[in-house]
Amino acid sequence: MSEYIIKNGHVFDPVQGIKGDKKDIFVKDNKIVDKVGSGAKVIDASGKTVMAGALEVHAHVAGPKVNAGRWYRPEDKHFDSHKTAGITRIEGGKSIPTVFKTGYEYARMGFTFAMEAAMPPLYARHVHEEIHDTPIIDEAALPVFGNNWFILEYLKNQEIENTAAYIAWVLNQTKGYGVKVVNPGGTEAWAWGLNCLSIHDPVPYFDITPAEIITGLMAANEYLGLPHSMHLHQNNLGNPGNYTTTLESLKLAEGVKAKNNFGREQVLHSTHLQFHSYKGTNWGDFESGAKEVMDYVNRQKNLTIDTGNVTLDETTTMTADGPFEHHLNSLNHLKWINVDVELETAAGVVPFIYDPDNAVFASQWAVGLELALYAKDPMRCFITTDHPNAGPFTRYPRVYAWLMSEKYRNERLNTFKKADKVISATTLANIDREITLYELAAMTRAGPAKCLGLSKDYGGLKPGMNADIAIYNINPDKFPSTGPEIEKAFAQVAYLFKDGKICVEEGKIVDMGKKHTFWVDAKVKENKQVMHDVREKFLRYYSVNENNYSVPESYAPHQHIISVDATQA
Amino acid sequence: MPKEVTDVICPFCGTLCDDLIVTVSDDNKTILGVKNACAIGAEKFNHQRLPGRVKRPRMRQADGTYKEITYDEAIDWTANMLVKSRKTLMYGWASTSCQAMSVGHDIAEKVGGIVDNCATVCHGSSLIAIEDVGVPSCTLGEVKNRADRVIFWGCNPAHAHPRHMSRYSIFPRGFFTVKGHKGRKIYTVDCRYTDTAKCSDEFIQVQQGYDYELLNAFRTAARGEVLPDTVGGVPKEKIYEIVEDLKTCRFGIIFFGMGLTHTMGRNHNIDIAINLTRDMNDYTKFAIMAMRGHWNVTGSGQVLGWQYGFPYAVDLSRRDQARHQTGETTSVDLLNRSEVEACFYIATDPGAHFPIDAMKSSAKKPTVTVDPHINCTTEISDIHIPVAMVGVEVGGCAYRMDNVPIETRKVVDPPEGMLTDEELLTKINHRVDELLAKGGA
Amino acid sequence: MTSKITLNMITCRTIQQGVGMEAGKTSQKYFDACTIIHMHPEDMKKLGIWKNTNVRVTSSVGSVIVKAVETREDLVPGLAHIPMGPWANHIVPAYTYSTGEPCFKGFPVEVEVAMNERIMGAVEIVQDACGLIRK
Amino acid sequence: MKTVTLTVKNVPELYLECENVNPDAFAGKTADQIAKLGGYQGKEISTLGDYFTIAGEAGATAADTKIIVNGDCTKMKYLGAKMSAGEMVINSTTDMYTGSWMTGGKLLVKGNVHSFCGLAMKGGEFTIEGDAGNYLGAAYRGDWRGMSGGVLRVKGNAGSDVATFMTGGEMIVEGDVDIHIGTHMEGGKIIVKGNANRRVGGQLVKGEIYVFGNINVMMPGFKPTGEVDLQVDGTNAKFTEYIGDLGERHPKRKGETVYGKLFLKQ
Repeated sequence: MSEYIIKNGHVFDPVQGIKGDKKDIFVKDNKIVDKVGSGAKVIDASGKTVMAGALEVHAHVAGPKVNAGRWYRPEDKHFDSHKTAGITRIEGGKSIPTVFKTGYEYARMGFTFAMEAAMPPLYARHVHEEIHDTPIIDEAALPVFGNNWFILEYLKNQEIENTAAYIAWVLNQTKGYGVKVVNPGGTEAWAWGLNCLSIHDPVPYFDITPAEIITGLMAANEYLGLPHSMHLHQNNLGNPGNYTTTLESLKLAEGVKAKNNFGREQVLHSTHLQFHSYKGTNWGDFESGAKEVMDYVNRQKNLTIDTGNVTLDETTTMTADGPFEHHLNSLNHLKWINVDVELETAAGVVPFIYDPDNAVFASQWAVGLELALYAKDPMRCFITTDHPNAGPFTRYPRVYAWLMSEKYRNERLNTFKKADKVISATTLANIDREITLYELAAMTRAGPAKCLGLSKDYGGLKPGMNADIAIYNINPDKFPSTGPEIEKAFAQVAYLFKDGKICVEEGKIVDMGKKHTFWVDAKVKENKQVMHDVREKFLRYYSVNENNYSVPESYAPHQHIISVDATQA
Repeated sequence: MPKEVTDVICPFCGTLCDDLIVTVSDDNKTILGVKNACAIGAEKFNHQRLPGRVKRPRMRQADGTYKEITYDEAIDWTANMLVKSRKTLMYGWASTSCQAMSVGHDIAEKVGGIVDNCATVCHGSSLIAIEDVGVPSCTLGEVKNRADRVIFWGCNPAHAHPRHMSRYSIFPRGFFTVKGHKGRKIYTVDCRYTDTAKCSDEFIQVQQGYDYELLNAFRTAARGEVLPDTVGGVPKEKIYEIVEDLKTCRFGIIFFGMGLTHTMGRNHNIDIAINLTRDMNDYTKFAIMAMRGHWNVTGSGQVLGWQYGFPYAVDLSRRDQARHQTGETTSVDLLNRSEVEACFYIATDPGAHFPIDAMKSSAKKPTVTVDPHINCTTEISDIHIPVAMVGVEVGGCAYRMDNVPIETRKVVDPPEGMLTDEELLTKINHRVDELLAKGGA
Repeated sequence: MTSKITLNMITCRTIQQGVGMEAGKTSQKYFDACTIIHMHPEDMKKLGIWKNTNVRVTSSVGSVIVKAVETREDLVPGLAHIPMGPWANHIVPAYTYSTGEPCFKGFPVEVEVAMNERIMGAVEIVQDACGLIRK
Repeated sequence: MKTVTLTVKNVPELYLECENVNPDAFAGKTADQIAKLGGYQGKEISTLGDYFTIAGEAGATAADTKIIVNGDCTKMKYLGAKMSAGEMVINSTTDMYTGSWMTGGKLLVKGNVHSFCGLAMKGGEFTIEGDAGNYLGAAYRGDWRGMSGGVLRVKGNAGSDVATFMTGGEMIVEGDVDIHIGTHMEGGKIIVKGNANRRVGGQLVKGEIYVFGNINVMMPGFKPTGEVDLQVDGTNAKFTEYIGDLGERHPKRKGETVYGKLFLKQ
């Protein structure tokens, strides 16, 4: 039994509405409690900021394409492989860190949970092997469904119940967490070298449109009452003028009601919105569409988004949006990996350099910041870099600093080589909002936890919640006056409690904690049709046998199973 | 009553067939029969029950004979060797499970090992090429369901991956390929008229060592440029004809093998083939795949990838960083240059598969070999530690040639008291910890 | 007819070699599968041998005795093949062009008749080269 | 400029990693301080003093420092790697990575060098009086940025894969080169005064390759476009000009496709 008192810290907790008041937090074992015994260890947090552990809502940190990115980019870690003294292993990689570095770096920044954003079901075991080896942080993974043959066939006939039963089966087989959709229909079209750029482009052979896939999967997700909503990477990513596609897709959620027991209110999470908020007709007359998109999102309460902030680094893009990576490769001519996964999905990987001297990349940087700054409800807008697509997650402290300091981001904006062009193509220069620590806590803790259906135990500091706590060397009364100081404070926590154990102290890893793998076990009525279809597809079209498909529970360390009962639905 | 174990995974080649049926004796000790496997896979299972299998570690004596020792003695000797050596080659890993590899890497990080796998003499060239130019690829099921053009370039699945053609590439009927072989056009490019070529619709005989030039000619032809009359012995008319055929297919795939990775130019033969594939994607859908040999050599690359960021030849000798440079940290080069002080071989047989000059260098160093059976390497090692056969006597994760992970199955018990790779490595790891705590390094 | 011919050597896998390998490195199957050199009939004629004659194959790094055979997988004249294994690797140059990959395919060898010479066993040939056999 | 002289007193059994032997690491240090810099053999961490006798002292900056290395350096890696200024003279044959990632200064090796020397060189002058190994001035594995600046001169022969992914600078090989020269090259200039083996300029995108001797087999992707009189590295001669690699993607400038060029002396 271990007990702690975190004394005199400035607490920021949107769950309880605490906005920086000095308050003691009590920890007993792995929980936050009302009080502890007199023998409790005291952690002096005076002059420091106390928040819940942060939750990453969307990052590519484990699995086949991440690893392909790792090992086809030796140059990404040739000068960047090192070991710090102590209990840690060798860490390496800038844009695609190794699993060890991934766990340590998230923990050093105060994160206790990360969602792997795209798991091809056929490769689920690989995702879990990496999650298994990633230290400290809790993780979960979202299987991709938007181009799955079962889904396309069921939804063509609007069979929501079958769709739901199949989703439940896949979640169980893959130890998955929810419903991820990447370029619905477009990735299946890519198997023939084609794409679906609008939500009304028909998918070759399957005779269905992206709009129908999105609508159907949203319905199936709510039919099951999963903790997380459908998680959508929209069609037409990264192209000028795509904000109309974005708005059209978001409108599909109008009138859809969230139905679940987890306190989740959204029915659609739209991810890395930065890549989907462009106006103009080409890269010459490219303009930001962030205002238009966020005006809509702000009005629609059943939507959540994450930003996908460009960090202006050399990075490695990777997505299940196969046709997009092909397109990107034809633009930058750097090395290209593509993997089409039978019956399910595809993925591409291309290194990318967001050169700040280029007006387009600098504008993308501005669009990402605009999205967060236009967000009226920080509980529905989360900060991501779509790691590693728009930049590595290790750049979060810098993104926070840009958002929290108008001066810092204007310094960056005004020193771009093509500053004039960026300023005229975006509206960032006119925004004076600075994100507060309280808002940041909503955007990185309480918000993501609620969006993922984890708000009962995570994302806040209320007694009874899990003791995942980050303490930063930031005194809100004397908030750091320069960007680099803010960055430094967020890069290295003073303390990180994970499940009530101190895992990081002044940026140094002191304990590997006990990492958990979260997955959702959804129970549905027995569905003979779906089980017959599964058997049939494995017999005829898959290259593995049905009995060798599932990921056994032994792959999920300290599994945290969230049960959902949809048998009455 | 004998019983049948179904959906068994074949631990021989990178095809990783997962539909074997193995009949096992009532006491779980003996394999009585294997169904669905190719000749090689069947032999692997049959080999399990051969009499005379070594069941305990053996140490070479001064007179050249081997004497049985206990596991504890072998573990202690190995740990001491690892701790003492300033730089150790830890080679193999292709025929063991990912779980065992993970333990091995932990040891390597502590003792300063260089972890290299069988890719180093196999598809290492392909991995270099992928590092240089990427790889547009797909899973094998995509080939089965969609491919209407299949090219085997410098590979001979009829011999090396016997069930590949029937499961994935030539004969199967898939979703969009209901006609099976009839709906596909198969090309084989090789310097010999192989058995694979005999199954193909067209055989292109390239002069040995001229693959790079021929691939360059394909790319040049695809751009409509002029070619010399023949390239690598192939007339230009043929080249133009094939390129046109490939451009107009629906889904094409190139499978390539040692014919490209072992010949002059090595990695460049692959990177130009990959670039041809990339070019073809401007016209249609095209993919390329390495015909990986050992059943889990891909897995070793994956585990090294997520732990250190490199697919093979990972140099942890400094213990505070991971480095990778093929030509420097690759096994054959390390041995050629005598750049290591000890050798630890696991789940492989470099004695049979490395050039003899490399093995002469190896034989001069303290050597431990971990392998279920006697082979050419165990007989030049100081210690041979037998272990259970992974994929037969113990399960564990493996990766197919298209990187799809499949859990291998245990079908029979290992001989009494025999350790698995993972158990053995865990014990060595503990012993290394003890020695290091005592200031052994 | 000459006493020696120069051929371009490749070493590859064969299914018999694969089966032999799994049967055991000390097995007869392995020995039979790997101690052969596939030659084109024309080259055999040039050398003046019938099939199934032992020959000595010498490269820049060493020489090995194997049995010359014809193959169903046709070669062009001038090209020869020994299945991968310790015998083939006795003559494979270890030079890697800094890629890690030795010269397994495409190196020149001289082939001469060695009718009465013995072919060594798998373990024996490696131990012998490594100086581990006491004579 | 001040001079430090290193004389090898112990030849390392394994290979010694001399990443600290360059003007940048020595700058501002006395002989004693230099002797304390690290040297690595596998996991064994020792000091330069264990392997060299060190005389003289370094200048205040790298630019003010000259290093002379005497004795047997055949088992020393990374000599002069990452140097940015100053001078180094090595009176021996060296091992891998000599002068790699060099950005400035002058480096002279009087013997041969092994593979991966001058890797991704950015600037400065690097001269090798003997032969060079493979991957001279090439990119590190996976990188598309090889040698990008400076002048690299080899008076002897060079191995295979010379100048892979070269993007700038100038490389002169006075002897012969082995296979695969200028593969994936995207800029810069390579001059080979001797013969080139096969596969010259495979997948060449941009840049120029001059060959004075013979090319064993010409790549099919190269097309002759005429004859030119040129002065190359001090020699006037008539060359046949080729463009290529026609199989590769080439950038366009003002609507015109830019090709790589190969000049073969007649």
